[in-house]
Order: sequence, then structure tokens, then C-alpha cells
Amino acid sequence: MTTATVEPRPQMREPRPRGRIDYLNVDFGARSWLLTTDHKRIAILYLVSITLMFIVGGLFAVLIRLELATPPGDLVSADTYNRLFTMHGVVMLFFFLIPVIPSVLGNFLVPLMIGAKDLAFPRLNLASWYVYMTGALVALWAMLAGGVDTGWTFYTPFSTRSSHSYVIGTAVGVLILGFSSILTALNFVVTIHRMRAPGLTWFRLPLFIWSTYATSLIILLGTPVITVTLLLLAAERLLGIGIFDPRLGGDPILFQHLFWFYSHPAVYIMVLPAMGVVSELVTTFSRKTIFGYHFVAFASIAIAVLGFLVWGHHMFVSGQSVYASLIFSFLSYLVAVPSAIKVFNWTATLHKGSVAFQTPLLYAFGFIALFTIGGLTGLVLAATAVDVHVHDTYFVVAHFHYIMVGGTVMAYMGGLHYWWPKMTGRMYPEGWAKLGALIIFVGFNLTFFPQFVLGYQGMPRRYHEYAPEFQVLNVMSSAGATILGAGYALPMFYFLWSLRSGKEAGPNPWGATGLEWATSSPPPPHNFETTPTVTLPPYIYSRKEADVVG
Amino acid sequence: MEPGFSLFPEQASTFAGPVDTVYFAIVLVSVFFSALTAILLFFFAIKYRRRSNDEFPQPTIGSSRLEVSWVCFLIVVFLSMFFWSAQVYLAMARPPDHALEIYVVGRQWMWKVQHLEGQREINELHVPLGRPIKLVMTSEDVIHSFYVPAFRLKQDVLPGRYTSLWFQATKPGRYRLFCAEYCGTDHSRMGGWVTVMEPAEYEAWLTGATAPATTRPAGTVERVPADDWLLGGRADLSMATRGRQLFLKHQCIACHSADARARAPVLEELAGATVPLQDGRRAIADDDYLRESIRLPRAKVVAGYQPIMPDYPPDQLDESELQQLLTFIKSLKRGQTPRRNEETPPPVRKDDR
Amino acid sequence: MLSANLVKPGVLPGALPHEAPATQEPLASQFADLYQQREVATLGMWVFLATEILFFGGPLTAYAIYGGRFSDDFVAASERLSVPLGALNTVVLLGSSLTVALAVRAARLGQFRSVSLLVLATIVLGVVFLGIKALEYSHDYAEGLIPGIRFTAEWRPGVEARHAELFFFFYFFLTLLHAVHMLVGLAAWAVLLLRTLRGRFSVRWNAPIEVAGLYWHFVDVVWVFLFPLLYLLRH
Amino acid sequence: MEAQAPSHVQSSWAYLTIFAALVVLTGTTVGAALAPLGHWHIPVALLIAAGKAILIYLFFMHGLESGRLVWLIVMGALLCLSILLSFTLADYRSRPDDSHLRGLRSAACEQCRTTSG
Repeated sequence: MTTATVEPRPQMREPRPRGRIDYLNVDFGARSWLLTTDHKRIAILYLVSITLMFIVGGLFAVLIRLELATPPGDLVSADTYNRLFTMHGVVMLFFFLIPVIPSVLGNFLVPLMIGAKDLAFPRLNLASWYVYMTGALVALWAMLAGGVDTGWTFYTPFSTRSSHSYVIGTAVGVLILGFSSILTALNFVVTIHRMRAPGLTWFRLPLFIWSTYATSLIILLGTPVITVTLLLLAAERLLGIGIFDPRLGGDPILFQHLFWFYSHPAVYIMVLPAMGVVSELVTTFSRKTIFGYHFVAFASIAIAVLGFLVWGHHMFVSGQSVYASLIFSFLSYLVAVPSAIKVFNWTATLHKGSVAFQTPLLYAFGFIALFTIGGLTGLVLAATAVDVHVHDTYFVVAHFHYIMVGGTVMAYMGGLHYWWPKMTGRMYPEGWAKLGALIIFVGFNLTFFPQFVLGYQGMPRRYHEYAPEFQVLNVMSSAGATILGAGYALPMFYFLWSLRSGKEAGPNPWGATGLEWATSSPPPPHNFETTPTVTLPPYIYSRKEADVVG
Repeated sequence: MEPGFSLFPEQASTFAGPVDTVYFAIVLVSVFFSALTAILLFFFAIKYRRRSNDEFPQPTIGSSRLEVSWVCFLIVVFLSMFFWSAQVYLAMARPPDHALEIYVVGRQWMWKVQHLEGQREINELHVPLGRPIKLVMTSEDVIHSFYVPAFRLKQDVLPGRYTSLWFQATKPGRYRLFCAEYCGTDHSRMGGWVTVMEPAEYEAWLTGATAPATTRPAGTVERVPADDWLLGGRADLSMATRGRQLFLKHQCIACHSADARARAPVLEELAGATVPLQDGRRAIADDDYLRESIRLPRAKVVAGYQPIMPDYPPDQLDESELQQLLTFIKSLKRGQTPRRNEETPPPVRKDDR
Repeated sequence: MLSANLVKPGVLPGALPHEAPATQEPLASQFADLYQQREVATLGMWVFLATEILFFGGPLTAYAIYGGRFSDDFVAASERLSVPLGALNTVVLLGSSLTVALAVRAARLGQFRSVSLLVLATIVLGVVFLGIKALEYSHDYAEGLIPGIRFTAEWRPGVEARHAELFFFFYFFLTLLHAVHMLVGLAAWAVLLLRTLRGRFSVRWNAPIEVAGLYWHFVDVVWVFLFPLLYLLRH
Repeated sequence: MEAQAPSHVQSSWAYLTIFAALVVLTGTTVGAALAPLGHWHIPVALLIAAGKAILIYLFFMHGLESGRLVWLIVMGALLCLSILLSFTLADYRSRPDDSHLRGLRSAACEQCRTTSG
């Protein structure tokens, strides 16, 4: 087993030898894609289907913002609007945010980063994609057939008694999707435990692997609970048993407990992989070892563990007991500490680094700035007294969009640009990419910052028509939404363009130090000619650094 | 609610001040940390930008002392936020004992309000200035949420259970009322106004000097079925009196008479007392206990009595009537249980109420 | 057909150098060796069982909450279930766990004739268990205890029929969930029985039997908890 | 490492004794149900069931020899389930009367009660 010393100097101009076999040109035709067990091809399948779902979710968002440009409900009827925001929530959360980084970047990179030939259960990995597509098709059928108007939270007794929409259809779609996440997470945990390259100890793992591992823990422990809760919901709606319906002896707050037990850790499923991507981007583009590697690694695990203790802060005004609300508020403040550690360490990594302004790093900066604002407004919501005022208002809407759109989507775009050369062997156009990043940053802030003010002024969320005094800020928000929409459209064009005529990308265009950069771009079917041996901790860029640490 | 642009709504209750203070404290801390992060990012990125391709920075592994002190500092800051806001939250949780009770029923897509003196309102709430008000709320169908931004208060209104919200208004005026928990098609039209009046003005209003107020969502012309419920709210028939009529109409008097040897417990001085139950547990006779004992009597059977009381589902006794019955039971002092043979005003039929 | 090479127990059977690979080498391409492949399979099953613990945990939490609030009605409803049939079912399932444990042991020792017999016994015991459950369900249907569809049973005055119906909903939800897991297990054992008879397994590679064994023992553990919680609620 | 190296193999008698213990425990749990234990019924039943589960885990599922990682996975799942159960029960237990909050009442903010401004 030869030691694959990773040459930390960007090699751009190496011409690709004709006839070299890589995972893209090893086989052609629909069968080779639809029956593949190669984790890299499955990642591409996920990339395509998840991007389509993102477009569907985005369309709903545009319609919502158009409706909210004017106080009276004049674009669509109240029922249609209720279906719009529900489906925007369901599609964006369950079909885009939760699977995107683990299934696209994780599937492609986990085996590469740990020096394995493939994931532990390749067939299970392909099954996970088919389960995702089944869930997506069931939910899309439910949407086309009539949509669902309960909000993505499916609160009872509205969802089980008053709603005359396709609640069970959508619930079954989301339920099937849960199995897809479980299969992917199970694959990651077993692969990271049992299939690391020789010499690759836990503290030599890249931080993206640490955060993917922590995300998989949350998926494995949380998803079964939402699956069975949706089963109970469907049973109550079909059989009319009063599990959550007070008229028949049930308790609606029990549904909220079971629902949020998964759905709060789910927001960490969405943001943790993004943190992993940002850790990779910050070290590579400042060409410096991450500041406090152990703290950042254990912060991911701490978020995964503490994430399960805080779900009650969604229920401060729901009739939950004051005693429980105080406990959940206290723990919600503790869960904010690991995230603050990560932000501190990313910023400290830049200190005395050699910072290269390329698109992935711009997206990483966007993530750090916007995630910090999103996280700190979380402190406002964790304060019980203030939450009584701002719960279920646009303050909450702005908070979670700052974390999910400002955080996860920014980091996903950064990761996509960063690993695009490795996935396709082509470089994206740097100029257009920087422009896209700027448009997204501006559009995003114009859309969601006014909603903080709207929220504190008391505009409730999920409102089809609102009081006239809220119009000024809503118009600003709607204007921002159009810019944001344009910002997201741009990368779709130049990424497709780069497939044809993007510059050739060598094995290591950024001069990064991960194992995935030690193989060719795009990688051969079995990732490495010979399984690499790892002797150094990650992110060692210079010779001096090597012997200091080595 | 004068129009015009303001960063935050008016402060019209005793909670508004403390909540805004906690909010601004946290916002200040947030602005400080966000600005610090942004400035450091920008400064480091410019100062240490990559000048040449083979430039390799010095290796700095990190200092755990700095990290641990950062964590401790964070925990102190965060927990101080927690204790400060918990202090205000505890005040919100415990209404003072002598608060003026007003009963609210939320249903799909309107708020029905009943005052003890009998005045009724839809999507409107008139309250006196400077007195603690306790709203006892329930829902007839799905979860709603009674939200008054000017008071900085909201409380989910659950079907099958009472939830309460208390405030003390500090500034006269009209403030917006919203429903904050998604409840269906007209969730966004289920709102209205809270009017805070001087105490004298409020007394005049209560005695029916002014017409019963209603805020109809803009554009609805047709007669809302609640109109007759509204017109029935004459000031001379207080909730307790109406509750007494229901007590007699539904033959509660047949079992719940004044003497203790009867087949059902005496209801005098019941509110707030501790009731021994058949299975040895003890229950406090709060609103929820009274409601459950009327809706599902067999849920908590009082020690020494047989479970023979029939259920009273919502179609026999709707939420507003149940609240009136509750007010009557809670107003019963020693010896005030009506005697069985007392002539009662003619039984009030449902439609001519 | 059957590699019936009896090996003295206690000797590490895997270490026989001259072991001619009776079966074609089932090593998947991404693994270094069979040992890693077996480790990965068992670890994968354990992680899956962790998700199953949470999967059954959800309804059990709801059951615990309502059990606390409506304890009298739940006791009255639980008394309608037949404890003898439940106890018998528990012993049947424990028996099938025994046969599975012996099958895994036999597989490690390479005694594949006894493996197929023991797997067959497991399948039979599993079917007996489901048979007894079906008997109980038909008995409940006759008495009108099916929540939502046919709940016409009479209750003594102090019992709230709706809460009893809630108990029976949890009874059917949990036992049907368990029965579905049993069916999946029986299907797996049937496939493994065929493979064993075709000699697919050897002393060096029988991880699938061990993994199916882990799953089956877990389904048994779930019933070990369901039986007292559902059948034995008493004052 | 060449072929599959299974750990030591227990004798079939060991499994039979474990099975007998499990059947005995099933009997005791049924017996305990008939005994007048009052509100102790459920804790005792859960204790016996936990005992049976541990026996099955250690011997039938080779818990003893399958290393720390498997033990960690099982404990992690059980800890997560206990979090769900205990926090939800904490909410329901402390909901009916918030008498225990009377003590904290003095800590509540005074300004919220007096008419300020």
C-alpha cells in the first residue's frame, strides 16, 4: 500500500490522458445509471432529483411572496394560499433540506474521504434513492390531486378532523421519505466505523466526516419517531379514534411532543452537514489547519446529543406546563454553545492564513455571517417571555430562513462549487459564480431581514391577508424574493454550461489536502488505484507543518 | 393603532415594558456578536489575503484555554438571558387571585367573548384600564391562539380544555387582536380589536348603554349565525343567572341539591377546593376539573358517590353555556343552592334566547 | 451437497487451512476480507435495531401517557384480553428465540443439517405465534372490541367506553406492528432456509444467519415488553 | 486476517438454561400480575421484562462478546427513548396545578404586576 502523499500545490494544467476510465465514462445508458451501485453515480441521481424538488419548492415560495405583496388576499384564494405555504414547507424541508447535503455531497464524498472503495451497503444505497423517489412521487401526486392545507407541522385536531385535503397522501409520502434518510444514515455510520483506510484514526478524519456522522446519529434516532407519529395521525384520520382529538379523549399536545421530538433535531440534520462543508472550505481557502480541531469535531457530536433535549421550545404557548417550558428554555440556551464554538473556530482559522477569494469561500463567509444572525435570533426565541410575543409570527419565519436558506443552502452551494471539479472533472466559470453568490446574498437579506421587524410588530405567520400597516416591509420582502430567485437560477445555467465547455480540472485544483483530492477528477469507479494509507492529521499544508505535527 | 412606521408595537400592558427590555438586551448582544464576527471575517480576509501561490502560513493548532474560556463566557451570557426572561415568564404564568374573569370561546374563524355581567361580543374585547384581567379561553373545534401584539401576549386556545391568559392594560385605545395558530381557511380573518377603556366608561358600556360591538371581517354581508347569539347578550341576564337557568333546565338540581346525603356532591364552595376521588387520588376543583366532570363525569368520580351522572356533550351544552354554568357553580356560596320546588323563570327555549 | 464436516467444538473452525472453498467466494468487492464483511453486516443490523427501538418507543410513549391519565379504563380494557393465550404466545416466541440461537451456534460449527432443521423449527414457531394472534383477533372481533370499526362491547358503569377504545387502538397498533415485523422475519428465514439447503453457507461465511438471528431476537424482546404492558394491567 | 474468525461457541446446554430462565420469568410476571400489588404492578412488570431482555441480549444476541460499540449503540437508543418519555411525562405530571410554582412566585418580576406608566 503506497503512501499517497497529497501534493498541496494546485495542479491545474495537467491534460487528461485520453481513454482514462472514470465513473462517468465507464458505462453509458439508462440501465447503467438506474441500476448502479456506485455511490458516486447514486450521488448524481440524488443531485438531479433533489434539484428538481428545490425548483418545485421555489415556485411555491415565489407565489407566496407575490400574494403577500398586497394586504388583501387578491392573487389566490385563502384555501389555495394555505396549500401553497404548506407544500412549500413540506417540499423544501423533507424533500430538499433534509436529504440534500448528506445524500448528494455525503454519498459522493464519504467513501472518497475515508479511502474506501464504496459504502458498506451499495445496494441499500440505491434502494435509498428509489425509496426517496417513491416518497416524492406519492407526495407530488397528493399535491397535484388537491394539495394539503395543514401546514408542514400537520397539527391535530385540524389535520385529523377539519382538513378536507390530502393529509394522508402527503403524510405517507413524508413517511416513505423517512426510510430513505434512515437507509442513507445507516450506510454512513457503518462505513465510517468499519471501512476507514489504514492509518485513518478518528482524529485524522476530515471535519465533514465528523458532521456527517453526527447528522446520521440524529437521523437514526429521530426519524423513526416521526414515521410512527404520521402513522398514528393517518390511523386517527381513518378510524376516528381519539388519539390526538380531545373530543374523543385524546390530547393534541401529545402530537406536538411526538412531532417536535423529531422535527427539532431535524433542523440540526439540515445545518450540521452545512457546518461540515464550511469547515472544509475555510481550511482549504485559508490554507491553514482548522483552529481547535477537537473542539469543532466534538461540537458536532454535542449538537447531535443536545439537539434531542430542546424540542419543547416550539410549544411555550401551546398549553405545555410552565415547569416544562422553563426546562426546555434552559436547555435551548445550552444547545447554542457548540454552534458558537464552531463560528469562533472558523473565524480564528482565518487568522494569519493565506485567504484566497474564490466562490466556495464567499459562500462560506455568507454562511458564517447569516448563520450567526440566525443562531442569535434563536436566543430571542428561546427566551420564554419574548417567545410568548414572537411565537408564530414572522420573527420565527425569518429566524428559520436565516438558518436554513442563509445557512444550509449557502453552504450547499459553496460545497457544490468546491467539489464540482472532483465530481465532473470540469471547472465552473469563476466570474459568473461570484456574481451569483453576490446576488443570492443581497436578495436573501432583502427578503428576510424585514421579516424580523414584521415579526416583532406582531404580524402572525401563515396569513393569507394581513393588516395594512405591515405592507411596507412585505413589499420589500417580496422584492428581495425575486432577486433571490434570480440568484438561484444563475448557477443552474453555468453548471450545465461547465459540463460541456468548463476548463479541465486536475485532481487537486484548490490545493486541498483531503483524500478525495488524492485521486483523479472525476474519480475511477473504485475511487483509488490502490487503497491509500494515512499518516498525517487532516489539513496539513506545508512541509514545516507536517514535521511539527507528523 | 395609528398607522405609520414603528419598529415595535405600542406598549399597552404591564408586560410590554419588561418583554421589550429583555428583547432589546438580547438584540444588543446579538448585534454585538454578529458585528464582531462580520468585522473579524472581513478584516482577516483582507489582511491575510493570499499574495502568491506558494505562500504557506505558519501552523497554529489552536489553544484549548482560549476555547474553554470562550465557552464559559458564552454560558454565563446565555444563562443570564434565561434567568432574566424566566423571571418575566413566571409573572405571566400566575394570574393574581382577584383578577376580573372574562370568558372567551374560539371557533372556526371568530372569537366569542362573554363578560360576567352578560355582555357579549364577537371579535371584540372591551376591558377596563388598570385592573388585572384573566381570560378563560377554550375552543369549539381546532387549536386557535389569542394574540394581542400591543400586550405582548398570546396563548393557544385548545379544544377540550381551558387555557388562561392574564394582563393589566396600561393605556386606553384600540389594539389589534389576531389568531396566531393556523386554524384553516379564514385563519387570517379571525381577528378584531381589543378596546381598553377608562373604568367609568367600561361600567357604562357594560350596562348596555352602547350597542353590542362586532367586527365583521371586511366584505362579509350575509347574516352571521352568531348574530342572534350576540343580540341575546342583554346586560340584565348575567352569566351566573343564565348559568342558574341552565342548572335548573338540565335538571342538575335533581341530584345536586343542598343536602349532602343526596346522590351527588354539594356544589357549594367547590371552586378551588381539593376533592377526594374514589381511587384515592385528590384533585383540585379548578375550571378544567369542573369542565371534565360535566363533559365526562366518569373520568373523576368523587369518593363515596356512584358514577351515575350522564355525559353532557357539546350538542347538549355548547361551550358558551358551559362557561355560564361554570360561573354559576363558582359563584355558589354556602346555602345558595336553589331548592328543587322553587318556581323558576319559564324554561328558555334554545331559539328565542 | 451439505458440507457436513463435523468439527470438534471449541476448536476455531475458521482456522482450517485446508478448507477448500466449497462455495464460491461471497466476498463483496468493497471489502478487504470476509471478516470485515461479517463485522459490517452485524454492525448494520445493530444500528437498524437502534432505529427500531425508537420506532416502537413512539407509540409506547403515547400509551404510557394515556395509561397514566386513564388508568382505570385501561385496566378494565386490559382485563378483556386473555392472559393464558398471551403467556403461551410469549413462551412460543421465546422458544423460537432458542431455536434461532441454536441455529446460529450450529452455523458457526458448520453443522448445516441442524441449521436447516432449527431454522425450520423457528419458522413453525413463528407461524404458531401468528396463528394464536389471529385466534385472539377473531375472538376480539366477536366481542366487538375492534376500535373504530366495531366497538360495541359493554362496559361496567365506571368505565368510559372511549378510553377503553383508545386502549384497544394501542393494543391493535402495537401488536399489528409487531406482527408485521414477525412476517418480515419469517420471510427472511424462509430465504435463508433455501440458501442453507443449497449449501450457500460455509463455516467461513454464515453472517446472514447471524444477522437474521439478531433481528429475530429483537422482535422477541419487543414482545417481552408488549406482553406485560398490554395484557397484565391490573389494579 | 484470513477467514471469518467467530468467537468461542457456547454449548447448547447454556442456551437451554437461558430459555428455561426466560420461561420462569414469564411465569413470575404473570403471577405478579395476579398478586395485589396496587400501583406497583407496572414497575415490577417492567423490571421482569428488562431482566428477560438483558438475558436475551447477553446470551442469545452474543451481547457479551460483541464489543463496546454495539453496547454503545443500544445504550444510545435507550437513552434517547428515555429522554422522549421523561420530558413528555414531566410536562403531563406538572400540568394540572402549578402549585409548585407558588414558591417561584416571589421571583416573578414585580414591574409586571404594578401599573407602570
